[in-house]
Order: sequence, then C-alpha cells, then structure tokens
Amino acid sequence: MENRRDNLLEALKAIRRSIWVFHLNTGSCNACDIEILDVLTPYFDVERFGIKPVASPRHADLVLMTGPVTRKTLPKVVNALRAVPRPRLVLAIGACAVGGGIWHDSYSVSGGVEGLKKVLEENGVEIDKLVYVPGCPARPEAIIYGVAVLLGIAKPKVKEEVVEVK
Amino acid sequence: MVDFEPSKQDLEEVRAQLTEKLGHIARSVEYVPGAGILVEVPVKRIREAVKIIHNDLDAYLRTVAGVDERPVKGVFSAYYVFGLDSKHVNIIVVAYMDSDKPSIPSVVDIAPSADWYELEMYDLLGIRVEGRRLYRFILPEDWPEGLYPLRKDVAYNIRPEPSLRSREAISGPRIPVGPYHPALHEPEYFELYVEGERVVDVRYNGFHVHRGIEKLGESRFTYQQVPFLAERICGICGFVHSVCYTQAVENAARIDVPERALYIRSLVLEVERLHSHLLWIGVACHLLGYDAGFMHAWRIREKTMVLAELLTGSRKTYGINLVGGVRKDINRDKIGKVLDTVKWVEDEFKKLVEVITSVPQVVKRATGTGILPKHDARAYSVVGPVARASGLNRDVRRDYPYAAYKEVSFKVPVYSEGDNLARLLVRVDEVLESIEIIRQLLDQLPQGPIMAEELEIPEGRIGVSSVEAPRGEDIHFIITGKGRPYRWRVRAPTYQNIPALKVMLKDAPLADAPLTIASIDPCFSCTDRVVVVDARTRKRRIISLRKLSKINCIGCLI
Amino acid sequence: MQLEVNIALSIVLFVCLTLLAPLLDGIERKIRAKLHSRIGPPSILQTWYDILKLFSKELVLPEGGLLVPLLVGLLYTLALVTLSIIPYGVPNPFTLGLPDILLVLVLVIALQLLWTVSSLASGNPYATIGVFREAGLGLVNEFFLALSLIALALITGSSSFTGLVGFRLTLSYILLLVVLGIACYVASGRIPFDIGEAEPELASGVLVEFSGPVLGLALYAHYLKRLILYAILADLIVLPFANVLGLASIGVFLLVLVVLWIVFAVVSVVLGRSRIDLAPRSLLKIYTPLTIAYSVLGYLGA
Amino acid sequence: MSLLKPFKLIGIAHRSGVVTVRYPFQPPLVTPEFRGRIRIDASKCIGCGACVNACPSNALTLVDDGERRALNYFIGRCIYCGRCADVCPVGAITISREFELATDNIGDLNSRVIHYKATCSCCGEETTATERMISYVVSRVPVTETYVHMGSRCRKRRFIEGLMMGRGMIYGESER
Repeated sequence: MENRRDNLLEALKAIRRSIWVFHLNTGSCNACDIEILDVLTPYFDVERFGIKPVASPRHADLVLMTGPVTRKTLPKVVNALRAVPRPRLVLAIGACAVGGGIWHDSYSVSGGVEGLKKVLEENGVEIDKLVYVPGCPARPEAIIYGVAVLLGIAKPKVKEEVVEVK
Repeated sequence: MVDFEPSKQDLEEVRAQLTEKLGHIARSVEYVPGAGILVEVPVKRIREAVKIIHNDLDAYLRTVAGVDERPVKGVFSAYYVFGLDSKHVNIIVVAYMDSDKPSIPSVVDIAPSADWYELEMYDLLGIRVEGRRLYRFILPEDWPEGLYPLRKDVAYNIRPEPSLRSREAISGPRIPVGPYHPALHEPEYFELYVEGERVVDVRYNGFHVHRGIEKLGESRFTYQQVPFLAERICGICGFVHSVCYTQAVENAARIDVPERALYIRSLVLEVERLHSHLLWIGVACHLLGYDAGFMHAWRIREKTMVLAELLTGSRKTYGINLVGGVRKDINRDKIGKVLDTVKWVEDEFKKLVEVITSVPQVVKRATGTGILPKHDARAYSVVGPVARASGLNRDVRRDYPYAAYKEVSFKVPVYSEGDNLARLLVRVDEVLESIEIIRQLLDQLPQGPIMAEELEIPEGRIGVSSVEAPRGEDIHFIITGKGRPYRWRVRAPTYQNIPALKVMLKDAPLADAPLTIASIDPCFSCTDRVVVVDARTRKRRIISLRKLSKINCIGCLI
Repeated sequence: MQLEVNIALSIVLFVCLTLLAPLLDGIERKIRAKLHSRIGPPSILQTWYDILKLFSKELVLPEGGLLVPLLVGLLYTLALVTLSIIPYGVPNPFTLGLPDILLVLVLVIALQLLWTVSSLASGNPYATIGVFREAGLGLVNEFFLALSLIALALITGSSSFTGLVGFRLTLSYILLLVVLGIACYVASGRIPFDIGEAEPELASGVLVEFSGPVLGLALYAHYLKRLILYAILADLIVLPFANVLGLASIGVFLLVLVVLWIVFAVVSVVLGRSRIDLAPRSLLKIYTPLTIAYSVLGYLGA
Repeated sequence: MSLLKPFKLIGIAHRSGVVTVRYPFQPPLVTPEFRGRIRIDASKCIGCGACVNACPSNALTLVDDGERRALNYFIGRCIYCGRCADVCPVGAITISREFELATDNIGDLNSRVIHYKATCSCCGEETTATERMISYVVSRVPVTETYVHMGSRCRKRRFIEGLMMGRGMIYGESER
C-alpha cells in the first residue's frame, strides 16, 4: 500500500513537465469536449504546461473522461481504460462524469464515473488516481485547475461542509 | 405574441388542397393553432396520404413521433409532421394503431428520410413497421427484447442488468486490432465499405450518446425544468433546443411571450451560431491539416464565448430559457459590449477567411468533393447549410419565422455546387449575416418585461416548433400533459443530414471521407471514428478518422 | 595531428547534433505557437522532456512481440550512422575517402524504407493504407532525390562531398539545390506532404502499438532523420565556401541548418495537407521542368 | 502573387500577438455574470425544499433521518443553472463565481444543512415541517399560529373536531 503510493508519487513527478492526455468521451453532450479543445487553443493553450493530447490510450499519461457513461459505450470505455498503462490517472470532467449529471438516473446511462467504478472493479481494471472536476460544462480554467490538483501542485479548495441548524 | 402564424389565405388554400386530394381517405382535416393542419387517416392508408403530401404537395418530412397514448386514448399513434415551406405551414398526419399489437406500413420507399424514424418507433415504442427490415437501432444490443422505454408503463429509471454477452465484449477486444480498441476516442462510428481507396457504401452505427432524454422529459422533469435538459441535448447548439422546446410548449398552450424576451432569444441564438460556425471552420481546417486556421478560428471564437457568458452567465449551456420568457435581461452596458465584440469578430474573421481560402490545399481538397446533388438533397429532406449548399433554399428563420426573426432582414446564402467548398462558403456567409442580424436586433430592442405573466398549460394540446440551428432545422413536437409534457419528440438537425452521407461518400476517395463527414457539421466529436470494411473480402479494419485524414490529433499541432 | 583534431571535432559535433535534433523540434514548436498566437511549450527543451518521460515509462510490448522494437532500434542506429558520416560544414573524416555522396544517398533511402517496413511490421491496419500511399509519393520524391544527388556528383565531377569544397557556383547547381531542397522538405514528412507516412502515420500509425521507451526512441529517430536531411542541404550551401571560411564554416553550417529548419517549419504552418492523388502530381509538375533545366545547363557547363 | 497569400497568416498572428491568458498566474477569463457553485446560507435556510423541487439535475436533495432533515447539495451533479436561487423564498441561496472545485475526494463535493423537525404541539410526534419553516410561516401569517404547530394528522383531527363542535356534535365522536 505504502509502496504503491510512493510509486504513484514518483510517476506523478515524472510526468510533471510532459503530460500526454487522452480524451475519452463516454456519451457526453459535447460541451465539456469543446471546452477540452478550448484549453488547447490560443486563449488557454495548455501546451505551456507541456500538456499534449494523443490519439492512442497507449501513449497516455492521463485520461480526460467526459460524459455519463451510456450503456452502449460502457464496454468500450472499459476496454479503453484497460489499454492505458499504469499508473492510470483519470480526470472526470463535468457534472456527467462526476455525478451522472442531469440524467443520472436515466435508463440508458450508468451514472458517471461512480457507476463505472463498479464495472471496472468487476473486470479487474484499477484506477490509480481519480480527480473530479465539476462544472456543466467545466470551464477551461477549471480543467487546468483539475490537472494541477491531480499532479499535486494545487490543493483542493473545496471541503465538505455540514452545518446544523438549531 | 405567439409564434408565427401562417396567413389566412395560405391556410385556406392548403386546407382546400388537402381536402380535395385526401378527402377520400382522411377522417378529419382541421387546423390546430401552434402546430399545423392535423389530418387523421386510418393506419392502413398512411402510405397513400404520405405519397400525396410528400410527392404531390412537395412537402418535406420534418419528423415522425410515435406516441403511446394508451392511458389517454387507448391507442398507439404516429404523427408524421410535414413542412410546406412555400406556405409556411405544417401538415401533421396522424394514424392511430391498435393498443395490443401496434403496427403501421412503412413509408420509407416514398420518403427516404423516414428510415430512422421508423427504426426508432420500433426500437423505443415497439411499433412494428411492416414492409421493411427492422433491427435494433438505438438501444444497446444487450437490451432485453420486449422492453420499450418510451412506453408509458415502463419506468424511466429502469436498468436491466447488462447481459453476459456484453460482459464478454468487455473482457476482450471485439475486433482484433491489437491494443487499439474500438471506440476509444468518441463513441460514434461510421462503417465505410471500401474497395481499395474507393468508398462503396456507408453504414452509421451510432446512438452511443442515447441518454433517454425524451423519456426523462416525460417523466422526471417538470415543464420549467425541461429547458435545462433540452439544453444538454447538444453542448454546441444547446440553446437552440431549449428555445425550440419552450416555443413548442408556448405554441401548444398559446402563451403570450413578451417581445423583449423574443429579441433576447434571437440575440443569444445568433451568438451561438457565431461560436458554432467558427468552431466548425476551425475543425474543417484542422481536418485539412491546416492547423493555423484551426487555431486562429478558435482564437476569434473565444471572444464569442466570453460574450455568451456575459449575456447569459455561462459559456455554454446558457440556462436562461424558461417557458414564457427568459431569465436574464440585458442592459445598455451589455449592448455596447456586444456591438464591440461583433465588430471585432467581423474584422478578424474577414481577414482570416481571406487567408484560409488562399491556401491551395484547402481549396483543392474541398472543391468537387462530397457532392450532394439537389435531387438527393430533396429526397433525404436535408436541412441547414447542407441543404443550402445543394441549392435548396430553405431556412427556418425565414420560412417559419419564430422569436424576433420576422423583425429583421437577412440574406439566406444558397450555393448550387453541393460540394464541401460550398458548405464552407455557406457557413462563412452565415457568420457575416449573423453579425448583421445581431446589430439589427440590438437596434430595435423593445422595452418591457422578459417573462410572461400567465402560465397555464392545458393538457392534451399539440405544439410544433422549429428553430434554425447552426446545423439546420431543429424541430420539437409536444403533446402537453399534467405538469410535464406527455410526449416530447426532439429531432436534431444532424439526424436528418447523416443519412444523406451515403450519397456524399459514395465512390469518393477514402481520404476525403473525414472532411465530407465533418462538412455536415455533426456535433463533430461524434464523427471521429470509422470502420472500414473491404467490400470484397468483408474484412473489417477499425481506424480513426484522424489517422485516415493523416491527422495526428490536435496534440501534434502544438 | 590535423586528422586527430578533425576527428575530435567531428565527434564533438556529432554528439552536439544528436542532442540538437529534439531541441530544434522544441524551437519549431515555439515558433509554431507564435504563429498560432499562443505561448507554446514552456521552453525549447519540451521535446527533450517528452522523450525523457517516455524513457521513464513502462514498456508494453505490442502483439507483434519484439519485432517492432527491434526495427525501431535498427532505425535509430541507422539514423546515427547516417548522421556520423555526413560532413558538418567541413569534410567528414569518418567517410574514409569513400564516395560519401552516394553512401549518404543509400543510407537516406534505407532510412525512409525502414520507416515503411516498420509500418508494415506493426500490423496496424491503418499502416497498410499508409504504406501504399507512401509508396506513391515516395516513388516520385525519392526518385528525384536520388537523381539530383547523382547529378550533383556529375556536375561537381566528384562522388564525394570533398569535391564540393571551393566549387564555383553555377546556375545549374542552384537549380539542383532547389530540387534537393524540395525533395528534402517532402522527405522530412512535413505538411502538405505528410500524407503517406512520416509524423502522423509513424507517430500514431506504428507508434500506436507501443508505449514508453520504444515510442521515445522512434520519435527521436524521426527528429534525427529530419536533421540529416536538412544537414545535407546545409552542406550543399556551405561547402563551396568552406575553403574561404576555414573553421568558421562549421558555425555557418550550424546557422544554415537552424535557419533551414525554421523556414521549413514556417512553411509547413501556413499550408494545408495535400491528398494522395494530388501530391505526386503537383510534385512532378515542379520537379520535371527543374530537372530538365539543370541537366541542360549542367551539360552546357553553366 | 497568390502563392504567397497564405503567408499573410504571419501578419495576422503578429498583429494579434500572444493572446493566451496565463491562468493560474493571471486572473481567469470570468465575467461578472458567471454562475459558479451555489452557497447556502444556513442562517437563513428554512429547509422548505423549494430549491429541491426546482433543481433539474437533483443536485439538491432533502434527506429525512428521524428528527433531522438534511438539505444536501452535491456539487458534482450541479449544472449551475441557479434556479434554486430564483425560487428560494428567504434568499438563502446565492450564486458564487467559484469554479475551482476539482478534488480527489468525492466527499468534498457534498455540503449539508441539517434542520430539526418541529414536534407536534398536540401529540408530540415529529411533523413534516422544520422548526425554521414554522417560525417563517408564523412571522409571515400570524393568524395560522394555532394549527401551524401541529402535525398533519392532528391538524386534520382538530379541524374536523372544530367543525363538529360548530354543528353541535359531541366531542370525541370524530375518532370513529
């Protein structure tokens, strides 16, 4: 366990200057996907962090996952994630991927990454680090911030808040 | 002010024509305000009716909605919505079917664009369509037989366990291309049947993004929540859907929407068109290997995204539409910013287009490729820039005016070549027209409230509404129910355009396929993957479109 | 004594050039970013970072087993060998008096062929299409590349780069340079001529099959190939003046090399990608008249 | 020269310069209108659930647990439409401009306001309303005070009793 965490930290360190990302659309409405494209274009230009998208999951250091994981894409998503070399780092982008989104309980989706996790477990595909990026769609800056959180450069700002009213 | 009404004279003319030609089969012909002329025919005679309306009257098939009306009327029904562009009126043919074993004759040989609608009726409602091949189309392969999600006795959140078969599919790649798995990037694909480098046939294997939206809108949501759901049908032209939905409800319930709200809707629709066309032009450049064009188109587009956020509060999925009006007003400060931005966009865009159209590879590869002849365009009832590039002069904004479009004047660009370059030029012209429309709208913006005061939505009304999306005509069909739509049928523009790809891709070189597929501007992420099948050996190879077009992926350009 | 200095210098230059290749790609990425109105990679070392990261990642063997990694290894070695025998602004001592123009020609064509072969070996379905496309374009391009290099030997009257030193520039030589320039541009797999292979295909076609170090090595070999092609061009420009410049010609050579790389990079940014049926035809249209022109002029001695 | 025309791009790039926003070292491209996560002011919230009814994506839910009732906000599912803020009767919900919400722990994305249910002044059982809701109603419409402190069952009984007494029926007969 301890060993694994060290490995993960080391791997995160190794990719800090050069992060190759693979975009995995699991049935999203495209809004998050165009925001992902947006971070590559002049205004946000993530190449300034050494981030570069790749066409094959084999080359990927990080998977950008969008969409609620529809029933039809489910087997293919599992296959794609299996093809990613360890450590598998996943950024779940947008309300759909994080919590199933507006259609979280519809008949043809599996409710985002939480529903996917179960299927992945059954099929023996492990995810080493998963970071959630809420937003509908997640704005380009939020995606950049999410990558920073994943790499451990930024600390998550959001905390669970429970207030009791008497 | 309700949606556009056809003139009395046109209406009478069409009604007289219908009574004359359909008199012997129609049970009734009546005008339903907010929807169109409703013609009821016996289910056995639907083919005759469609033949007369589609071929003799020259109307376009806009959508078909199958409805489970058993709880209300004890029947299944099918609504065929035709548009008579020249008279600005819809003709809705309805046929009622037996509640136990619903079936209806196929009309696909008369109107080829009915193909998908019939498959969908079969798949989601269990209506048998006689006289054609039926197969699983939208639902996943492991979905249980006999469970039809759009039927009223099926819960919206039913989740049958995925079968063992699909589990096997998970545990091994289905098509042996090594670790390169199918559907890695985007979840839709086309199957191109090729001989050598020549495409001989195309099959679309899609609907991976089917999220059960229509069912959700009919069950979990309320009238005022559906606009937010509708907006998420498509993340690129979502506002079109929310406008279309709210208009359909307003039409059905005859709600008076304040004029200022209509202007704001039109304004935001045009801003959305700007961003969408700029996005498309960028992606087209990228597909042609001209990444500088892609980057600069998106640089210009970014300003429209910031503008959209200023106007609505969100960069995408704006969320300002409600039945009866809009939620966010604009003020003088914002108007000034809008005008500044569109001026800037106009200048920069003109400069960029001049450069893009001078790049020899872009021009050479777009000219004469992916041709859609006019008669095929007509047969497939294609919409939007695809139709206009093939010489069909159709634009919902002019033919069925909605929101504030009857108050502004604009040109509808039409080209007759039908190739990829024509579709590019249509969109370039439309960007400039949109900017003009935005200026006119802001110039005439009326004062007043932005939300209707009375909102009463009676049950059992029919409403049809159409909006010209950046990709073409979007159409929503609604039957009102208690607290929420009883039936909500959405037909996105791409739905109408994809079947026409068969014609555009046939006999074309493989290298042109990506650009041609992209040229109909399907939500582009849906077009990323093709299966290439060798027509002679039936061998399947999966390749990504990106590679096909020799594009390393956006990454390699930075 | 002179020879030993020369050898030492050549070794130093060889090492510098191997290190320079990814660096030049880093500069190219920075320039491309500027033309896109954005910042681009954090530094010109970015390509190096990418390669080093790939070496630190695990190697997942493709289904074809060791064949593909071995081919990539061979490719890289071949690239290094080719780089070691080209002159660096001054005649290279490693050629040992062999006819090095022809040697370089054979090695460059071998390098191109090896790319194609690795394409086939990867068993990637896409690569098959790519190989045929490349064959179409390569047939035209490599033919003219070979023809020009042979013509070069004939015009200068020597089959070695040494023969170029002090060569008086003629019109035919300049035309020949133009043809070679275009041929090298096309051979380096740049837009609009990357249709068949090169970066898009080999970077994602063959490379899609594996990850980690092998991918890094293949990318590295690709940049080296580019460097070799441009270095040959730079030599042809600089060598005629080598006797005037003396040792400074090494500096001029490096400068010309960098400038060529940058100019080619800019050209590839402002153009789009051609199509397999268009590209060979347009190349033929350019090559044929130029080749005839330099042949005639060369025969006349102009 | 039309061949040189594509090179005009260099001019375009030069004129526009580098446009990149250097977020996170520069402020993000956020306009004042931007809708980020919502904030629920627990001191104002009365736990009525109007926001829950309006929320299209079920990001806001009411969870009853014995005497407690929690208003749960799951940021991960929120679509940032701001409808909750529109319908809140007491203005407890405000829309912030926060968007830096990424985290590796999904629990961080929950926030909860826990209310206590009022007890029926008659039978002492928990009612369906929270204490805050009752004081809100009382402050608005003081006349309802007698009924408002009762659970729905007792309220119904008391009402029927009142009706019967008014008609001169005997007290207690209403209990079947």
